Amino acid sequence: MARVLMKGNEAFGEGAIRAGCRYFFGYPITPQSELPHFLAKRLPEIGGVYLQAESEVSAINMVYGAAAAGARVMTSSSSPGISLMQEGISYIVGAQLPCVIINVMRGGPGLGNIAPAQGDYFQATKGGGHGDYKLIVLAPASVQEIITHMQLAFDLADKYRNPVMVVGDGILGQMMEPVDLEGTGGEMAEPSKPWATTGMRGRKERNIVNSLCIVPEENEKNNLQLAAKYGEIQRSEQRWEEYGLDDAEWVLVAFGTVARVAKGVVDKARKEGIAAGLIRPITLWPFPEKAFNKVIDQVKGFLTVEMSLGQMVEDVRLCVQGRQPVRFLGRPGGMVPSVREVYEELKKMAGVKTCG
Amino acid sequence: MARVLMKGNEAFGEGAIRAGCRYFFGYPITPQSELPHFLAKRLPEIGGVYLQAESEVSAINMVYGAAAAGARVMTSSSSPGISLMQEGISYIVGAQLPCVIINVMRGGPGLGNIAPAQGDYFQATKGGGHGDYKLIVLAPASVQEIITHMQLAFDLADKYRNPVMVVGDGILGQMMEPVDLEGTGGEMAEPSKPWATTGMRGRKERNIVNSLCIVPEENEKNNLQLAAKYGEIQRSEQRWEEYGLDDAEWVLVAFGTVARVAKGVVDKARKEGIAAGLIRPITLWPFPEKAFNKVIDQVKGFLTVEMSLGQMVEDVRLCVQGRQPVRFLGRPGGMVPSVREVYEELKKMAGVKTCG
Amino acid sequence: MAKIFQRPAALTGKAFHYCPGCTHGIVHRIIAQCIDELGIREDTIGVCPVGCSVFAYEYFNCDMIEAAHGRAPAVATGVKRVLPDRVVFTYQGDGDLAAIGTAEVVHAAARGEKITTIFINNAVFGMTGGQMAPTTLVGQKTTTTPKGRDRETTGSPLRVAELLSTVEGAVYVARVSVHNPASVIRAKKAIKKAFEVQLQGLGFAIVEVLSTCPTNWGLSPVEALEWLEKNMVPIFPLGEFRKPAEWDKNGTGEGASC
Amino acid sequence: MAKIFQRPAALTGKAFHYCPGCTHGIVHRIIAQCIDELGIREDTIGVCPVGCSVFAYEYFNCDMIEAAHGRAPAVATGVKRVLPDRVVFTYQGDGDLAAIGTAEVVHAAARGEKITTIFINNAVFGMTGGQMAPTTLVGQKTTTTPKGRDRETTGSPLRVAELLSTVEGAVYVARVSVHNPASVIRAKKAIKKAFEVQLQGLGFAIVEVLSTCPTNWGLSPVEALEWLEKNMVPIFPLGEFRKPAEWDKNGTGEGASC
Amino acid sequence: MLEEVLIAGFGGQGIMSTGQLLAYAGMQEQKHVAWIPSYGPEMRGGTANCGITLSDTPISSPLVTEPTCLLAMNQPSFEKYAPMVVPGGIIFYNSSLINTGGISVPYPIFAIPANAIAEELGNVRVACNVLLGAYLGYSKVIPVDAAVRALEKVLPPHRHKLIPVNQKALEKGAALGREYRKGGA
Amino acid sequence: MLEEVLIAGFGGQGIMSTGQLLAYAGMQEQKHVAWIPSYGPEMRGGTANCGITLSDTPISSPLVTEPTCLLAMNQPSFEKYAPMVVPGGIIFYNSSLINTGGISVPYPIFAIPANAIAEELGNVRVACNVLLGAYLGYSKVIPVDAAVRALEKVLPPHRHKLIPVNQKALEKGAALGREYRKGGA
Amino acid sequence: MVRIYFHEERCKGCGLCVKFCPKEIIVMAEHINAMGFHPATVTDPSSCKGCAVCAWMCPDVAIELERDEVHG
Amino acid sequence: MVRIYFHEERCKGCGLCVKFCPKEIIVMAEHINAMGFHPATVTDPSSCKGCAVCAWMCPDVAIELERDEVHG
Ligand SMILES: Cc1ncc(C[n+]2csc(CCOP(=O)(O)OP(=O)(O)O)c2C)c(N)n1
Ligand SMILES: Cc1ncc(C[n+]2csc(CCOP(=O)(O)OP(=O)(O)O)c2C)c(N)n1
Ligand code: SF4
Ligand code: SF4
Ligand code: SF4
Ligand code: SF4
Ligand code: SF4
Ligand code: SF4
Ligand SMILES: [Mg+2]
Ligand SMILES: [Mg+2]
Repeated sequence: MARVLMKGNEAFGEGAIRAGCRYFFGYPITPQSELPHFLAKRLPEIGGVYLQAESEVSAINMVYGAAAAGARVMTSSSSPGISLMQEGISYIVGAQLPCVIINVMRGGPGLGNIAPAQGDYFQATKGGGHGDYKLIVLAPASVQEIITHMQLAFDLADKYRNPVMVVGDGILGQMMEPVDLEGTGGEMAEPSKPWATTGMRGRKERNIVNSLCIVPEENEKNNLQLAAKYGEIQRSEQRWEEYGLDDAEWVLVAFGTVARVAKGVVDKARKEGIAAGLIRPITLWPFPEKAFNKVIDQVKGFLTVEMSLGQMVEDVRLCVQGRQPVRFLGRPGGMVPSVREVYEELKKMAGVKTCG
Repeated sequence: MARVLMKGNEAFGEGAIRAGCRYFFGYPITPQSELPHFLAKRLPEIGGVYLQAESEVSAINMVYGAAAAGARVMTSSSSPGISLMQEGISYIVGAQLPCVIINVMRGGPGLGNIAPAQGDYFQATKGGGHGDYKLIVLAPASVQEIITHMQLAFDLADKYRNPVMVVGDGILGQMMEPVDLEGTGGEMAEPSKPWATTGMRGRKERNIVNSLCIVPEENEKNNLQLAAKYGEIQRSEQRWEEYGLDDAEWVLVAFGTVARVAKGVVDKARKEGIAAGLIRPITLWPFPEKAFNKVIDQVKGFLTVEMSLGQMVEDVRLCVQGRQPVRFLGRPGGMVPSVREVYEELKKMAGVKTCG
Repeated sequence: MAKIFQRPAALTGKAFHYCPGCTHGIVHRIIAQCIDELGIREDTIGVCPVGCSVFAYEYFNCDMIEAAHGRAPAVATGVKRVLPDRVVFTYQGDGDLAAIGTAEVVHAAARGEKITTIFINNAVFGMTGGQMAPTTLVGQKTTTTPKGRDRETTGSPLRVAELLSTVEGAVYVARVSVHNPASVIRAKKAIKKAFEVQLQGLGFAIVEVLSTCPTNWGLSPVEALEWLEKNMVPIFPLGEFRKPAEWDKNGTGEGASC
Repeated sequence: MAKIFQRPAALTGKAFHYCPGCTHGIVHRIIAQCIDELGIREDTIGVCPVGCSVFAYEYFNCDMIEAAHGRAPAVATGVKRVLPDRVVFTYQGDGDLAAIGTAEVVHAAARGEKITTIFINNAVFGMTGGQMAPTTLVGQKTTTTPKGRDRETTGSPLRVAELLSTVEGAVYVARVSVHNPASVIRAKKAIKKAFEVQLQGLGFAIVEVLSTCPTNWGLSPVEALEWLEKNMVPIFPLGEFRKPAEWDKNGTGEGASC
Repeated sequence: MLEEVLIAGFGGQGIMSTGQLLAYAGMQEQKHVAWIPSYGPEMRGGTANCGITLSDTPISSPLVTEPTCLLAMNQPSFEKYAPMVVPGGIIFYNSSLINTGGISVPYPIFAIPANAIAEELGNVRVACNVLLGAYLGYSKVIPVDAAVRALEKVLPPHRHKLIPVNQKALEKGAALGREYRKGGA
Repeated sequence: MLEEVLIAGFGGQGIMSTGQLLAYAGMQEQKHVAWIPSYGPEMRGGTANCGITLSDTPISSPLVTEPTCLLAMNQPSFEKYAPMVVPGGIIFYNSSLINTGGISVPYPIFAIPANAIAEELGNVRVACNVLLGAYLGYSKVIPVDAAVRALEKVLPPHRHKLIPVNQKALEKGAALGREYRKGGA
Repeated sequence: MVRIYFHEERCKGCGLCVKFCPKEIIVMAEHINAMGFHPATVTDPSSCKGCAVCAWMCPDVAIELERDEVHG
Repeated sequence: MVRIYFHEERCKGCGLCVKFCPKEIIVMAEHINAMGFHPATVTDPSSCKGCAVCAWMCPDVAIELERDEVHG
């Protein structure tokens, strides 16, 4: 077992390379800079291309071009940069191109700061760009998981011809943890892409990559085709982790870094006699409603914890549909909820008196 | 009563001028072009400034500057252009500047088409940019209402120091209807803006317009201040129209152009003995949950109709919280639901057999 | 029977949707002629803009990509980096390239991206209804400069060929016109060179083509050509602004008069 | 007691956060000196970039606005159009102005926007950890060009002063340096002229300042000045590239040697 | 009363302004009115059409999806939209350019040589107003006079010299419409 | 076992790499480990600190909010972080630069003249490793040897010539740590 | 001998060919085509010298030209 | 007489003043300031000719100069 200590940001790069990605287009931004630094060094060594674009707007459109040409391609940024990519993302969805986009989220709104945050949940899951579309959104919670998620991200992107966003935060990006690289990489053969615009070279039909659809009836058809794809993804691709859920009465819901804090809370609560559990959404979209349906009758309530003013909690409410109480605890603007404060909130919810 | 026939797009401009707006920065895009054409002619005549930016990214940042300088200022675009503004919008929110943004929505995703659509509901109401923020979102449904909403938009923007988005669609923008301009304009005195960066000129303290807040604790404070403001807006500014709601058993929910179709459906249903009614959200954010709470026990179900794959319906579900069935009918990609098809869906929901 | 003039193979059979007399059509055709002559149709990937030529993918008989407004050079960069042995060109209007896409074209040039850009300067936003473009002439009336473009408040026309000539990676920069048969032939020569630059792997190549928009200029097609010659050519001088240094050595460039 | 040299009133008392020897500090001070000398502090509104100078609003003792990365010229435009009788300046780095903000500065110039731009070219993205900038020299090592910038794949340095000199609305364009006392004094003169252009309502004015980033260059502050002189000045020649035509007539420009 | 009128033809045939004329006149006559253009690609040329709703009660949907009247100015428009007209509806078509090919529809359909009449009047661009005149003469949904009075409002000042020829077009059309009315009555 | 170590000082004092050394050594010793830097403004310089968690069980939160050990390299860090150390925790501080001002805390706090020792060793940049050595010598959370062995992994190849001086720093520190241990025992 | 073909269905009647034909033998036809335009046509095909100027200027690629080859 | 003030708490020890002082009278002090830098200082204030070159080059505005005025 060869374990190495690796930064989360580097793991995004290492995982991408192991998943067969050879093209990166991006524009630097904190707190994900180690990722471009890593790829700027590594990609040329293995015959790939690292290209620094003049902006995020340009970067996402380079991704569009490379994806159209049939490549496994990715970009990476942090909140303000991802906002600038919204038009391009909508185009990539509209043209049904696969690619991977990483958002190492930071505190907002505006310039905000570079501290860890989850305030871009809505943007990622509901669609920050225009039109009806969805991204598949993955939320790893450890450096090891970043590696496996990158493979998953490229595979899902190719399978559904849809961009996949992988979200982290400053903590996940900057922290180092041991990772085991054995058995990662290259498992699924990259699918052939007969639709790619690679030059005809003997092909009979021209390939066209396009999201223009001037006739409403036809554009509606396109949209319904997207909707069918999204329905299929919702049925097949919900992913989540359960922690102490089997006999849980009080369920924490948290993703990414915060889910690690929540695990600490579950441990603490269990020690002190509260039957707590955790649902950690791994796919933020499709949101794992199956996990909620499973436990809805057994539990007494949900406590959603986020590094935001409350975004995922809406999806929790949409799953729960009033059948159980749903509470929210959030720290916006770059603050991280502590085990202690979440535990206090849980106790309140569970009706346990705080001593002292 | 001096009524004039006016295009919706021109009404956005006329209403803005009557509300005291003298600065427009924008980049042309269909189907809102008549608005810049109108203002390019009118604003210079009254000492205002129409400036065509080199892009939507630039336009929204010009708006940021003009708002910082204390002006009533607006921009306008359509879906792809609004996507490009997401970073800038997040900055304007972060710096707590007032301005008005118009989105005459078109079919997406990507380049899509220029037909009417409502697929940017999520982007407008949940925050397409990064970080935790909200826009006040108004949805007029007639040319006359556009005029009054423009006044309201500027007043709310100044009152809360937050951008207000006014959403329409290609139909509303392109259609002509009679409007009565009497009594519109200039009712609320423009508030003084002691925070504006106008040059010190004797002022003791420098003014600084900024969204950077590098210390997480302080950025959290800012975010909580925004949250408090948003809470206040949610309490005070919910607006909606009721149509046949008093004794309604089946409630349609629709905004903008679609709400007009829905009114036709209510009329038709009433004629045929179905007790239908309509909630037309006027503020998409804050979403008028008060309207739903009012009727929740009296009605048998809600039918949300949108020109999208289903976005506002999530807010309806969040209001209803499983207490009544919520159905959805949508036409994405630039198609407009017809009275007939909505009525058929309503009948199905109400359990009325379709004859023939 | 020998063909004197025939529809190039690099055009599909589809009829152009352009307004009568719009010179977009002429430029499409001469690009297609160049592709035919160079025998590169099956190696070529074109990138269309958003503008009146948004449907160009229906006309060029090769693989095509529709880019977002202004971003064709970035899209082309993505393609070319993945497929360095293919030929990639962009076709862009003056709204697309000289307004919203300014950064993209400047930096494709600065990187010396090995792509070919055909830039249609018709001094107006055609597609969206005749608004001012960065290339609109001072005094020219458009739907957003109803009294004519005013230098004091909106500046003066951006000269893209001159701008990009200061960028080292832009190894071929020319401005041509299509207002009469001789200028059309020169335009075709320049476009062919711009493809040859790419085939030789020398760097970024751009040809700015002065073009008409009879509809938004409010002129007949013939008047529009005359207006172009009389008003645009003096402001946008024609010529080759940059040629590859290599060509001066081995004489591939066929003289500066284009 | 006569002051020979004192802290300008247009600076607040706040200590700069810049790294030791970073010449951002010198440029801040000379801008403040110019503002003092022109007596415009209470009329001035400054716009900061995102870059190492993101906190400039804490240092300039006047109204200040923090813009999004690259958008300072657009923000300044918004301010100036609302307050045409105020003085508006932007302060921007080479990532901010020459990468992400390319379109904004080109078009502020093209419009002849009556603002003053101070452009800090330190050949690197300082704030984010030393990545390649569009102005990075060929061969220069950065965190994203670990083997040195490669002309073949990433092009060569963008020369902003030369680029903007082709734009009619950019009436004052100069490039200066701060690598020794004489150059600092010339830099200050140029900056003062760039403000005078605005005060005279002539158009857009920009001063590109070659500046050091000892931290990311991996050099001591003194070595950094030497590196600048030896490596940057030859690639980015100093001088006044454009001066207002009016000045040639009435002699306001104090000679071309800056 | 609820009239949904669809006017369709080539770009450049004056479709949009004829529609606006009808809407304006309707408004002057205290009707609720709405005018809405159709959507084509963003560029110029091609087909043009617009819908006008005239009603005694507030107008819910301004879209004309089930027209009660079609004014068809060219062949493709006729072919595309004639089948959409509701039972009980009516069609006026520009017989100078349209060949109905012996179409049989369950409602009145009237040939108006609009181009020919307009050319006679010396300005082919008023052809569409001939059709409008015919419709108003026939149906009396609003008086032809109202449309004539609205000309001043709808035409931009620099086109006011064209009021007389437009007025004549409306009136010539109306006369024909009245004829048909009588014939049909 | 759960150790949360906070290392804090000026940028340039080698804080980050000392932290990584500890994490790497912990990993080699089969501990669960996490290393995390603190956040400052995007620019260079200023303060630097990082947190290292070492545990026998999977680590939930990698954030070090309640440190069990503080290695303080300069005055401001000492003042800021000393009060955060949990009861039962421990502090080693760089007494070459820090004046504790007679602070009284309810847990062991040990002065290590780290700069002085490092300067003696001929390289002031290894001062932080002196502190780390002291901590390991004292606490035995992992063997000092493990840290020495990890040097090869953590230092980039072109710095491998500095392994000996770093090793000496760790060992000198460890010796002091063991002294304190004895003294305290 | 030169043969000139006007693809009438593609012609938009712009008149550019008319304007530049050195022999001045192109005119607009009386009838209109399916798009509603008067298409261009040649009055006297035998005067056509096959210079293709018309084809070079046609924005709609509506004109093609051939020449009879002399074999032997 | 020239008086030169070093605002020691602002000095980052960058050495630019040292490098450019024509009289070579500026050195870095032994002690460190609150920011951890060895601040610049003048060895022989009386040799200072008040040229202000040091102040012009100081990136941190840490140096100010005055001259005694001769009234009379
Ligand atoms: C992001 C975005 N902004 C604006 C538009 C609207 N738009 C479409 S084409 C165009 C300009 C077209 O002008 P030009 O590029 O000069 O091409 P032309 O039509 O003149 O050939 C604009 C502004 C858009 N589609 N997308
Ligand atoms: C939209 C966006 N993209 C990227 C960043 C990250 N970022 C901050 S500063 C900067 C570049 C700074 O370089 P430069 O402008 O040269 O200034 P310097 O630090 O060198 O003075 C970048 C890329 C950001 N804040 N926002
Ligand atoms: S609008 Fe202008 S550019 Fe567009 S097709 Fe018509 S003539 Fe050509
Ligand atoms: S990183 Fe470079 S540019 Fe930024 S403050 Fe430090 S030396 Fe100056
Ligand atoms: S080929 Fe020449 S001569 Fe013949 S019709 Fe064309 S332009 Fe006239
Ligand atoms: S140039 Fe072409 S389109 Fe124009 S009239 Fe002649 S044949 Fe017709
Ligand atoms: S003023 Fe001149 S002489 Fe005096 S210390 Fe400064 S540089 Fe040296
Ligand atoms: S130049 Fe200024 S900061 Fe640098 S050493 Fe001298 S006094 Fe200190
Ligand atoms: Mg154009
Ligand atoms: Mg820089």
